[in-house]
Amino acid sequence: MEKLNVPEQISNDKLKDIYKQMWLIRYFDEKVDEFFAKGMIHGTTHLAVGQEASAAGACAVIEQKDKITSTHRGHGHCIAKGATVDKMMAELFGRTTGYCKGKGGSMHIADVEMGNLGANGIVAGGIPLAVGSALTAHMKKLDYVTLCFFGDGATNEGSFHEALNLASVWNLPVIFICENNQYGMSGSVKEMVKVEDIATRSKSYGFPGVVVDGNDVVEMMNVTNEAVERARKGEGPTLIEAKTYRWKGHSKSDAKKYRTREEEKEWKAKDGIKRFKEVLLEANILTEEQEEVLRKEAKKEVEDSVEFAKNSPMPGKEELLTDVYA
Amino acid sequence: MEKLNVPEQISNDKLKDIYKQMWLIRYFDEKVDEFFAKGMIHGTTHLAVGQEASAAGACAVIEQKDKITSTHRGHGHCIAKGATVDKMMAELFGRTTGYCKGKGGSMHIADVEMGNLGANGIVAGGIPLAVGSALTAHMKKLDYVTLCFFGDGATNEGSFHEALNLASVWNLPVIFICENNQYGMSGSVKEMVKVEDIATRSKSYGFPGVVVDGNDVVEMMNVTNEAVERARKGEGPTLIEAKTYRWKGHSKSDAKKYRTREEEKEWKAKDGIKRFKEVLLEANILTEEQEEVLRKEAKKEVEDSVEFAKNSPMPGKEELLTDVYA
Amino acid sequence: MREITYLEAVREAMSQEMRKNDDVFILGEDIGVYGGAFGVTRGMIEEFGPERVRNTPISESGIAGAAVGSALTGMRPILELQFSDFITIALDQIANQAAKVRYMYGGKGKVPMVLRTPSGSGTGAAAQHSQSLEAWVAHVPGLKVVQPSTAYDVKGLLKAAMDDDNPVIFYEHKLLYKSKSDVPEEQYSIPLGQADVKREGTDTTIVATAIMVQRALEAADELEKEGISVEVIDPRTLVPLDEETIIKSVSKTGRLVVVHEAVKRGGYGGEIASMIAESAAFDYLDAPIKRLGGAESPIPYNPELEKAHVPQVPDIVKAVKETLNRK
Amino acid sequence: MREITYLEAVREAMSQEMRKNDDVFILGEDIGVYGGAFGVTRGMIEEFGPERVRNTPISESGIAGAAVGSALTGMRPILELQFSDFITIALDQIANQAAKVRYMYGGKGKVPMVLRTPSGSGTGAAAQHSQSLEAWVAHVPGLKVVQPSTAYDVKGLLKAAMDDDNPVIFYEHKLLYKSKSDVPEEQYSIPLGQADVKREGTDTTIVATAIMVQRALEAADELEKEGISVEVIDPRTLVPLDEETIIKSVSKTGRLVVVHEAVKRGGYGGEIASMIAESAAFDYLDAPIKRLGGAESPIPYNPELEKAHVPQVPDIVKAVKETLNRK
Ligand SMILES: Cc1ncc(C[n+]2csc(CCOP(=O)(O)OP(=O)(O)O)c2C)c(N)n1
Ligand SMILES: Cc1ncc(C[n+]2csc(CCOP(=O)(O)OP(=O)(O)O)c2C)c(N)n1
Ligand SMILES: [Mg+2]
Ligand SMILES: [Mg+2]
Repeated sequence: MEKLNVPEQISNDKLKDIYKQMWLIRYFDEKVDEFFAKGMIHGTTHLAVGQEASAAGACAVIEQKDKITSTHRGHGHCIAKGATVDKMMAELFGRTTGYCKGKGGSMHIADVEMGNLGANGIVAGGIPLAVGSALTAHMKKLDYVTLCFFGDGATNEGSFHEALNLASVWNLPVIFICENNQYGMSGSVKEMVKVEDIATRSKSYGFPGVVVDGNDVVEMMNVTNEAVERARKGEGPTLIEAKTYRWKGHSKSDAKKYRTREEEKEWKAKDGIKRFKEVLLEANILTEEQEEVLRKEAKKEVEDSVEFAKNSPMPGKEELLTDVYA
Repeated sequence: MEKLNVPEQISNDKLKDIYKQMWLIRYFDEKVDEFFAKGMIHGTTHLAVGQEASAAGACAVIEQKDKITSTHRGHGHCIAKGATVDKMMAELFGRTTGYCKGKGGSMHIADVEMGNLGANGIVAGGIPLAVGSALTAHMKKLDYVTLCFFGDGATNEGSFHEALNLASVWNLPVIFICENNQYGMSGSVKEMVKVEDIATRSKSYGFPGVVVDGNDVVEMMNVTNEAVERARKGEGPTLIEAKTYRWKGHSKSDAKKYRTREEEKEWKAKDGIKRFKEVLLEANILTEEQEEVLRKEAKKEVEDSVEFAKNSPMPGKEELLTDVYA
Repeated sequence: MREITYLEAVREAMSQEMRKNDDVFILGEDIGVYGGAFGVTRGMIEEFGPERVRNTPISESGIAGAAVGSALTGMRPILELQFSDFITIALDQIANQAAKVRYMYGGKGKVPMVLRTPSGSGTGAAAQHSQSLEAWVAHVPGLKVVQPSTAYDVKGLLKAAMDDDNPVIFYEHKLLYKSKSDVPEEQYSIPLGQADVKREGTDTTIVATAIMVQRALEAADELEKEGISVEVIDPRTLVPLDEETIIKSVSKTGRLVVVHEAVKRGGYGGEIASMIAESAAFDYLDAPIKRLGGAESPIPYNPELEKAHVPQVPDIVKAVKETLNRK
Repeated sequence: MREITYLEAVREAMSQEMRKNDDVFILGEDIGVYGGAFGVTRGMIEEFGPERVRNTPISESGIAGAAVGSALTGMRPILELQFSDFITIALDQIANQAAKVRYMYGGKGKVPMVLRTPSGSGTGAAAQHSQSLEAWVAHVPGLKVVQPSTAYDVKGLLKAAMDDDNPVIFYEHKLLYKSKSDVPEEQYSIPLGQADVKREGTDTTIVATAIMVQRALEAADELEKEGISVEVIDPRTLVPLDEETIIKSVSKTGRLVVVHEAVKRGGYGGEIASMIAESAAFDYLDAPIKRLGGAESPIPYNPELEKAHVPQVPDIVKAVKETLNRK
């Protein structure tokens, strides 16, 4: 067994957990995809299939006390921050056992106590929230960092700009992670942003911007870890741009006319899970048999979550008017 | 008589006009200051005393067909774009002969027909409007450019970011002119922006950013002219940062606790009018006598504008409900 | 006459106008090959090209401002705001710029633009994608506000909105996109400020907007079976509001139920109800006015709760009966 | 008892709380040595330092979001929004995040924050700096909305707002900043949702908010000379609204005039008037309800026009007389 070039706190066991987690994310979102297609879940959904590495890699290097803010495409971040798929699936099924008692749905899964400050239906809406969370850490002298996830499209929102400037001006412990999956809903990043790398945008605020292969979970860990260390040392924010790709359509129904099937194929070849598996096998951290076990465990967790969700109760009508005010 | 190093379309006569215009701006705003202090004008006001060079220099190189958008600190831009001080003063006095019939006041002076798309009470509010104006030029293939003025503080608004990105993505003929007078209302640019030059922010959008001495009207002309030429050639936007200083307080009552009297003195020594006068005298474009004549003419125009305003009628009550809809 | 959907009517109204008038163009997020989040602009970029069907970055404030600025300088933009909830981001440009520019400039300058946006719940999109916020813009002088309820109305009202020289906020209801009605092929205009009596009746007046018009009509059908005759009025435009038609109806029936999907508290139903309480119709009122609207909570995800948030046919039936003191 | 100004009362309420509770801090534009656009925070940065009196860049959306995020993670921020008109920029964070987070998360998480902001016209600051937009936020479930009219009320209501675990939008009226009343030195709390009968009377009820409370009281004085007895109710909080007190009063007087500075159309007066038209008080109404509000235009700069935009004492006097069928 070799030691990979990963942050030192990441043990080989942890690497296996991460590997399994990536499958958990994939299986979860594939299952969700299936249910939406069948009309078994209502509303809308945004799947992170193909983007597992950035969520898993980034969250691998933070601790429970640390916080994240997420997006409409948030199931992966959620799982990576330690959510149980049971409560997630139950939420999608609109059940009382869901993370939000069935009131939030896919775009609003949160677990404030566990440091997941929530997905967000508003593109870029979570970025200022992350700054607020980091401000709390700063003011209360709490030693936590906040990872703030958002997409390439979100970086064209004014909130992105204002929030990054605030974080810079106040030198806050927040790490901005742009998952550049090449598209907004349909708008290609090449058309919507006229600079090669979104990471460049950190230059407007005087803090570092780093580009990373978002499908390389090991690189994700290293780059995020460095940013987290900077933040913990009081050296302020970092903008990380993780280049990746979403395999599925933007949401439920998407003919994907805005991109080619060839492009999709090229990116699928860069599958972060497959690559991580090869790395782990190569380094003798994982055997083929163990790999299969992990994958099956992940699959089973998702299957179980469906049972859990289906067997959970629907909220009663009285729930309509509760939880509005504290 | 020498030819100064200015854009070729700028004749020596034009230089004299510009010089006089700078005095017109200064005298106008000093007069306004006096009236506000005396309570003769109501509302609020923001004076550009000390910042004459950036408005006069930038507008010197554009034509009547070209457009500008301005800010709460907009009297200078207005005059530079060819407004008559009569109608401006009348507006401040709330008279029907004012640019807005007395309905807009200091923060909303506009002359759409003459290409002044208006001051704006919302910080950064005019920036997206300028992009819209440039979009019209682009779509209708009209050969005009739009100069968009705003302050250093405005560059921390989301609208700034969104608008600059749009202009870049659509490659529009718009020139963004940030008059960095070192402060928002009280927030020092050093505290509110953690980069040396605001011009750097153009890098987020992939178009040029240029720093210029905003108290040097000749440099202002040259830099703006270059940007205008680029825009006319279809080469897209430029961000110009004009470093300058406002001599007066932010608005009516301002103890200026956020800055030192020494700093003020240093900046006053860089007075753009005085420097331009020296350049013109040195180059024999102007004699001391001519200089005095121009200055007196400017002063008289302002005095006359007061008479004009005072002798103009107040709007009748019926005006309350007109001009709401077209 | 030919039947088409509400969605097709929106698209047709825009396309016909764009064929005639080069100044009209659309801008918005994903309106190009994607065809917009709800498919309204599908096929339009193929006909009109990317200059006139202008796909934008995700920058609601920027694109709203670009629309205002282009309108002020001679274009006639149609801004598609992907969900009406996002007006929260564009609102400065709409309420502080578009609505006020003309007045602030003393009548010089105008802003002929249409902001089209889908609103309403019922799709399971939860709290940030399901609101009905028309009361906000109806409170802002300088804006006009339209809320069509049928395919026929949507085409004629959109034509009028595009012809108008003022900023018009044009609400499309997501659940109505697939609804059909007879729609003339040629262009026609329904004046802004003209309510439509969707059903005549004598016992109680219902003023309903957007999808509530359909529910009110269903309720009226049910009530008819019990011998209750309901008049259903669709204001179609909130600003200007056709007060006369509503006053006339209430003066006749002596009873009023106002129903909208927006949250009841602070909703535009309050405006309509008070307008009546202040008007000559007051003297004809035989029962307290009833307002129905969305519940006092954000819109929940769970489908049953989501339905419970918003007035449904039985709620309307019940309210009408209450005005008649019947159970 | 000691008299202080409304402005001083705001400052004192914040300072006293900040001395006790380290989680409370203020953020906003120019609230540091400048003391805020209206001088409310003057002297506070000297006492509490720049960490807790946190001067921000001009980024309304960002600072609103930072407030929400810090509230969600354990702080109790007070956000000073320099003019209430700028809520147009911060509104997504307020209406789509702060108001909804708790509900969307199924009751897990809370957002204890106060957004303080000056509103109203009368200072000549024109269309973009003079609005009264409280109806917008009052329409959003999850927010509470406060509009104090006296120095005494402002101190007690701000204490309650700071103690509340929910986002509270707290409107201060610019023209009231200098108004004085007796204010206890110690902290006290006025519960949100409790109207105050500012004057008792028997002939007509006036419900007035913010500066209109003063005008209503002046109108009542005048009317008294003519033998007309007016009851003046100040709801103090729009959300929650103390319906009971208003219903009781109208049931007694049989007449209602609602007056606010916000534009009449779509204003919160519609909510109050319709609440009465729907309530048990309807049966006691002897005259149509009257609403007074701002005119149907942006707010003009010219001082005379600016005054004409907003209800003045004579308008209130006239409206009361009309409810009594007197001239
Ligand atoms: C303010 C806002 N504008 C638009 C939308 C609609 N929308 C949802 S996701 C999305 C694309 C976001 O792109 P990106 O930030 O790159 O994230 P991705 O979906 O690629 O993960 C859009 C336009 C929204 N939810 N919020
Ligand atoms: C959106 C918005 N926020 C705040 C204000 C209040 N305000 C008016 S001017 C100003 C300072 C603007 O600074 P800057 O952009 O540098 O322009 P300057 O006044 O220095 O010319 C502020 C905060 C406003 N008018 N609009
Ligand atoms: Mg993306
Ligand atoms: Mg400045």
